[in-house]
Amino acid sequence: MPNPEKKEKKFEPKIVAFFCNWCTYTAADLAGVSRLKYAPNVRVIRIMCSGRVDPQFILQAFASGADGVLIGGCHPGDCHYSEGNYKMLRRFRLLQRVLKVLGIAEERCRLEWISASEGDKVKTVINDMVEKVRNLGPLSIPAKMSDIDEEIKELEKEINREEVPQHA
Amino acid sequence: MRYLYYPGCSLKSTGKSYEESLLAVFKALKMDVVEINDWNCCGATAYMAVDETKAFAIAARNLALAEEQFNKEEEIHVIAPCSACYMVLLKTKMFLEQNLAEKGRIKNALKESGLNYEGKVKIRHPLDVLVNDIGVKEIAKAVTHPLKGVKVASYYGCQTVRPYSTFDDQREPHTMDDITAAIGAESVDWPLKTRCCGASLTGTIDRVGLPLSFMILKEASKRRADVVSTSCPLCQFNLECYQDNMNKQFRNDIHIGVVYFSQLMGLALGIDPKTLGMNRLFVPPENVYKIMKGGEKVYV
Amino acid sequence: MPDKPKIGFYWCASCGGCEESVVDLAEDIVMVADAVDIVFWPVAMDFKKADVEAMEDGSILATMINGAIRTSEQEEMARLIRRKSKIVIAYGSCAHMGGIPSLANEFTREQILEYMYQEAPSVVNPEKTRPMLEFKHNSQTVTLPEIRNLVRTLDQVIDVDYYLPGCPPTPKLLKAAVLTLLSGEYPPKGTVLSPDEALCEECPRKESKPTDLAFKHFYRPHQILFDNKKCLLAQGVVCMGPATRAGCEALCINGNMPCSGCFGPTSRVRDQGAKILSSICSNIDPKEEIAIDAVLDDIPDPIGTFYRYGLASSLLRKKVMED
Amino acid sequence: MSNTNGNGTIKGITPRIGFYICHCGHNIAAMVDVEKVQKFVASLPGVVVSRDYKYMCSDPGQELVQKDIKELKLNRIVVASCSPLLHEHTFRRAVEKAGLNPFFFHMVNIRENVSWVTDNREQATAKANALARAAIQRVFFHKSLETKKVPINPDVLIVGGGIAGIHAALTIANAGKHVYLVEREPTIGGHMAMFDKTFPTLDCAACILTPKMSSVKNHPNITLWTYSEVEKVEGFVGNYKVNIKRKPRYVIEELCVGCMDCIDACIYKEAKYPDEFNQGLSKRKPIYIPFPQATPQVVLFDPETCIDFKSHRCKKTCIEACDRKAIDLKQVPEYKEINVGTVILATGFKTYDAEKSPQYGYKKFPNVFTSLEIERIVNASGPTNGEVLTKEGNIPKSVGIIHCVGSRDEKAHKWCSRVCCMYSLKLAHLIKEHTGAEVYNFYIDMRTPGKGYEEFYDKLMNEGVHFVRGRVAEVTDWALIPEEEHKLTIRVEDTLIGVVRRIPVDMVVLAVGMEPREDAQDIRRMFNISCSTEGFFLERHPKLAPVSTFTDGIFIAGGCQGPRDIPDSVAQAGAAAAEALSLISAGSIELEPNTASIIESFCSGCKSCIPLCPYSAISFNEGTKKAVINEALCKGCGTCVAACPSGSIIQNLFEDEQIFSEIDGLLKFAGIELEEMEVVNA
Repeated sequence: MPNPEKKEKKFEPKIVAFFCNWCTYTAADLAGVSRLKYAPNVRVIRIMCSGRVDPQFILQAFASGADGVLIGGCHPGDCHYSEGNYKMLRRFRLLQRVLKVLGIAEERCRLEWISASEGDKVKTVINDMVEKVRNLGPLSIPAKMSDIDEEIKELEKEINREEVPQHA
Repeated sequence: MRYLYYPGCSLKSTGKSYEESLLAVFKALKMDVVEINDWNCCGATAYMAVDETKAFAIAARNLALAEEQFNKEEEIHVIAPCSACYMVLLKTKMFLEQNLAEKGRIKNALKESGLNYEGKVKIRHPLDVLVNDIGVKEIAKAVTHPLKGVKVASYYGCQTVRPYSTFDDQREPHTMDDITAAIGAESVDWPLKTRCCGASLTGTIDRVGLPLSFMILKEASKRRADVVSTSCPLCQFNLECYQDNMNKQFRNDIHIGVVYFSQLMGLALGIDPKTLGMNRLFVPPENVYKIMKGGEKVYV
Repeated sequence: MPDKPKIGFYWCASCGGCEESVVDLAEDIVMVADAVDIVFWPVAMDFKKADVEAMEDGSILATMINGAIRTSEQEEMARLIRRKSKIVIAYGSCAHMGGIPSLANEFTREQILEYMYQEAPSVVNPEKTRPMLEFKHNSQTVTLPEIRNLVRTLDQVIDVDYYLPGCPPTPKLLKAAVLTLLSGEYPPKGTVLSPDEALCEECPRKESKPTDLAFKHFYRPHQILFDNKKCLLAQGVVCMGPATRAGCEALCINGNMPCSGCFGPTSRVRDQGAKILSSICSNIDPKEEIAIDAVLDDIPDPIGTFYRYGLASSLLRKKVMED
Repeated sequence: MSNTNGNGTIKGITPRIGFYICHCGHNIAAMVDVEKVQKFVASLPGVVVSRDYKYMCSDPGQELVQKDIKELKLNRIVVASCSPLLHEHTFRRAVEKAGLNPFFFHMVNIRENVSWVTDNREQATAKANALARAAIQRVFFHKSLETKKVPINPDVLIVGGGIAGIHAALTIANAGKHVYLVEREPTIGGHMAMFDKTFPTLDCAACILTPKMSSVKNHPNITLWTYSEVEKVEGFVGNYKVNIKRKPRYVIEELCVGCMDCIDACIYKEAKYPDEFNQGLSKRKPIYIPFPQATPQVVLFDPETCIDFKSHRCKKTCIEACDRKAIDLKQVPEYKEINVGTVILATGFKTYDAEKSPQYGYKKFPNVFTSLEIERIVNASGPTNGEVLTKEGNIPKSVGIIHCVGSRDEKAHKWCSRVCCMYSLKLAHLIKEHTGAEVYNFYIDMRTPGKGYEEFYDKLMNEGVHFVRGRVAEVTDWALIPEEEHKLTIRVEDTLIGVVRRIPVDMVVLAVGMEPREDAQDIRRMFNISCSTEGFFLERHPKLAPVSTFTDGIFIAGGCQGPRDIPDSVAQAGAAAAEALSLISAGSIELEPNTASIIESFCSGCKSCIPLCPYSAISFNEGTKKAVINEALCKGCGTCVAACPSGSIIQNLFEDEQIFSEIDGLLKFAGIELEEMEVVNA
């Protein structure tokens, strides 16, 4: 259940990022080496290629409580594995349509091409996305689902209450 | 494309002929240009040094008004002919893009007066619009009285191309020269296109300001320019109105017409000099008239 | 015949097709009827809730429940059956994954009720009357079950031991399941009683599937005439076969229709729709966003296409309501 | 959350995890509360030991892990420190030495991804907690893996025949390995061949370069292909397949001896086309040889200017003149395919286009030259035979050299080109020597780090060369006083005396900086490497792997990696050659075992994965009717894994279960990490 006290706090979005090893992850390292400061809301998972991003990962992240998902790959034509990023782009285009029908705003799922030299872009993309997601507010699917699932817990509790004396 | 026109104070006063000629040229080129309703001071002058936020808010009001007036447009193009207005509005737009916190404050301030600013406005200098949107080819097509033989020294001054403007090269601008070529005149190649005219110093500390203006005019004369073409009301004023003072102070005999580029354009487009506000000039560009009329001088 | 194992069948939010599939056993039903004692089957025989309540806990060997859980009554019955049965089998796509009823999870309960009782073209209801959960009359109280906020799979409500997939499960799978139960050698809990590989494995058109699909268009079944020998994906028809568990022996394909995914994903997949989406999209031909979008426009209803039987069991389960 | 230390179980897996968090001196500890993270992780299921240490990558840090593995019987290790791109290998090796399979190790990046990019300690600590938690959850699913070794083809491809490429080629060839040296221009030699003298020793560039050039030509282990370009690269470390296009010279290279009779015989009696080698300051004929010491000594045709190519109506006097019958006007491009194990890119640089800084008047005023033009002009074999003259033909009385043209300039390039100060000094010396003119150097800072460099600067000051400290504002023909008439006036703020000066000169030299070649991006794509922000090729590590790239087996040397002078280029070329030789001499390389494999019993043979593989590693087995991955060809991108509709492909190190648990771990306590930590610390 949402804790009323917590609502007072400034909402800090939780964003899961999938960065490809060769471009975006390296760019994030460059951002670090360059000491660029950016919003701490994005947590990066390193994968070898954006082509490895299974749409299930994105859905799982949302289902587990992410407010946004960011995928970073090499620019078109730059993929270390030649075309993995195009595969991701195609999935992303359709996944966005699925997410839209299922009520997840476009800004919550973002695909960005960031090359190894674009440390600065890591910063701007992350800051921009965090700001946009912050404006959208929390997605909090786990909390919402557990709120909805309260309706089936009541019956369960009721049955258990009935049963206790029987077993006693 | 539709354009909004932001005159600013000068174009309604000392630079009246800039407005007159520019609007006449726009009309001749069949451009759809409307003045912004209820515009206010751009915030040049001392505002910026006193309170930046308020100054930007004042300037931003004009941008918000533009968005209100052209609310259906995806991108709103505002023409600001005065270099100072152009520079300040451009600076305001950039400031709001880069400082999100200040943008919030200023948006709130605008909200108080029922306005909103989204950021859809593009600030355009008339040189930019004429060369990049209309195109020199279209301008050349519309020319009825080519200024053949007229040598023009294009003088851009500082704020038209610096520091925020990107439509032209900051050190070697060429858009005014492009227009000069399009109307059949000849550009003088000279290195003082963006040199300081003295700006407000000419009016306040003239021993600093006057020599600056004088050097510009002297070099233009030396390179045999018939006329100096400008794109800024203050430059035009400094270069034209103080010629007597300069001649007295530097014991010289400078006498050269200083006009707005739009006035030269207007002449080439066959517009009557009076419509172009040329009757307001202190130093009429006699050489231009002479060459145009094959030696006969026009009285205005 | 007290020695015969007791079996039950129950239905929740379902169309009745699953019940039909039991009858589809044909002469084998005699074998089943001989081998077991059917103690509860409301569709076929007259049982009351009280009859079940009267049974001893765990006295039924196995109950097969079909249909999704949409109402409080279905939930209550499921819980009751759970208590009375040693083994609960989610029977058919709806119990297994939510089935077609769970496409309702694209909407809120309120949207559905509003449409059903007010806006549907066949409804005349100017007073906006809605069914009441409780109605008191002459000191009598009549109640109606409550429609829940969400369509759920059976295992989202009670503990489920096995799953018999399909819309409906085939008689062959049902027979095999019954034989397994009778054998006493139970598979690990949670097993889906169908082969754990994709349908292509048993598809008669497998040979005709080319290596490089490079989709430029997609067609819906009514838009083209199918070649009845060639892989449907090769003809640009979205066939869920590659992402759907085998076991049906490609019934739909044999009927010249694409697989729509009723057997659900393999055990290694968490979200069937996401997987087929990933697979199909990866094989789209264009590289430019605009061109990709143009190809995707051929799939106007991605949820209905990829999640036809499993929205309730998908990772997101329902449409998210933003605050 | 359970506090079952050492007894955590997920899906039946009960690992014994060791967690180590690195302070990295202050690099991490200043922004992340490492002790808090350490305590937080200690409370997580499965974690047997959790420690923090000053420098995990140091020997004592590694020994700490090794000791724990042995004594506490750890079977999973998580280290939270810097980027895995930096030290993953170090820790894997340490883990392996302690007897544990190295792939039970996982690294958490809390420096580049956390401490260096966050400015709030509380938030940084919370982020580090989340990342650590994700890693702990991930390692539950780690598996023992074997690395695969691939053999290294001993042949080496070197792209670019400037001084770097030449030096690398000779080093490798002298070590007994075969080198293919591919150069785009008709001759090797690069920029260095254009220089007159080299700083600070004033050695004649040709004298030290040409012997090396002819060694390349004559070396039995070097195949030299000039006027050739790499068209396509396939494969991976140890086994690259490279396609090379040899552009037609219209002269058979093997037959031509460079006698130049054909050039004399050309129907154009006068040379009339700009000579590229001399920066267009002199003319050449349509048939030409770039410069006297060109290697190979073979003439070539320029089809753009040769009459016969344009009209087919030439008398072809050149063909008659060649008694060796070396001219073949029907020559077509030749395509070569070679197999090499390693590649050295030495594709060089380009000088800044001075026209992009219009305030200096290049191309506007005839007496403004670039430094490269002056190199040719002062050269005895250059367009003026070494005479320094203005365009009007006069010996200049005063010359201004403007430093940092295109360098250290926000409007051009921000970087310092490193060589311009020194070559400007050299040119100042040479111009003064040739003309006796007053020479002015306009500099921002004099940068003369190098052996004998500062001494050279000192010498120049004693020679009476003028130095004005300040960035030149403009070069103008605007004369204010009679002395400035018909001269170029350099306007500059002399920052040492605080005055704006106007210095009239006869000739201006622009010390143009170094920038990446226009097609650097195409080349890096072809070789699958990255570029830095500036556009130069990106090294694997700026300090520790300066000639390696992120692609194994591809090395870089010389100006393509960044501005540098000849000694540095040569040193780098030697380093790149040594790196290549060390791979060759090892004979094989271990590959990251992140390959994908198909579980045959699960595969339905739907073929969805087959077209997705860029390396054609997936094929369809007609016998079993299932897809199979050839592990030797798989490069581990994971695209097929993500796309397998029945989840039947797994990628080592990036298994679905591993990534799902990482996602879960990142979010599990999301939003409430802080409270939890407080509980832990209470």
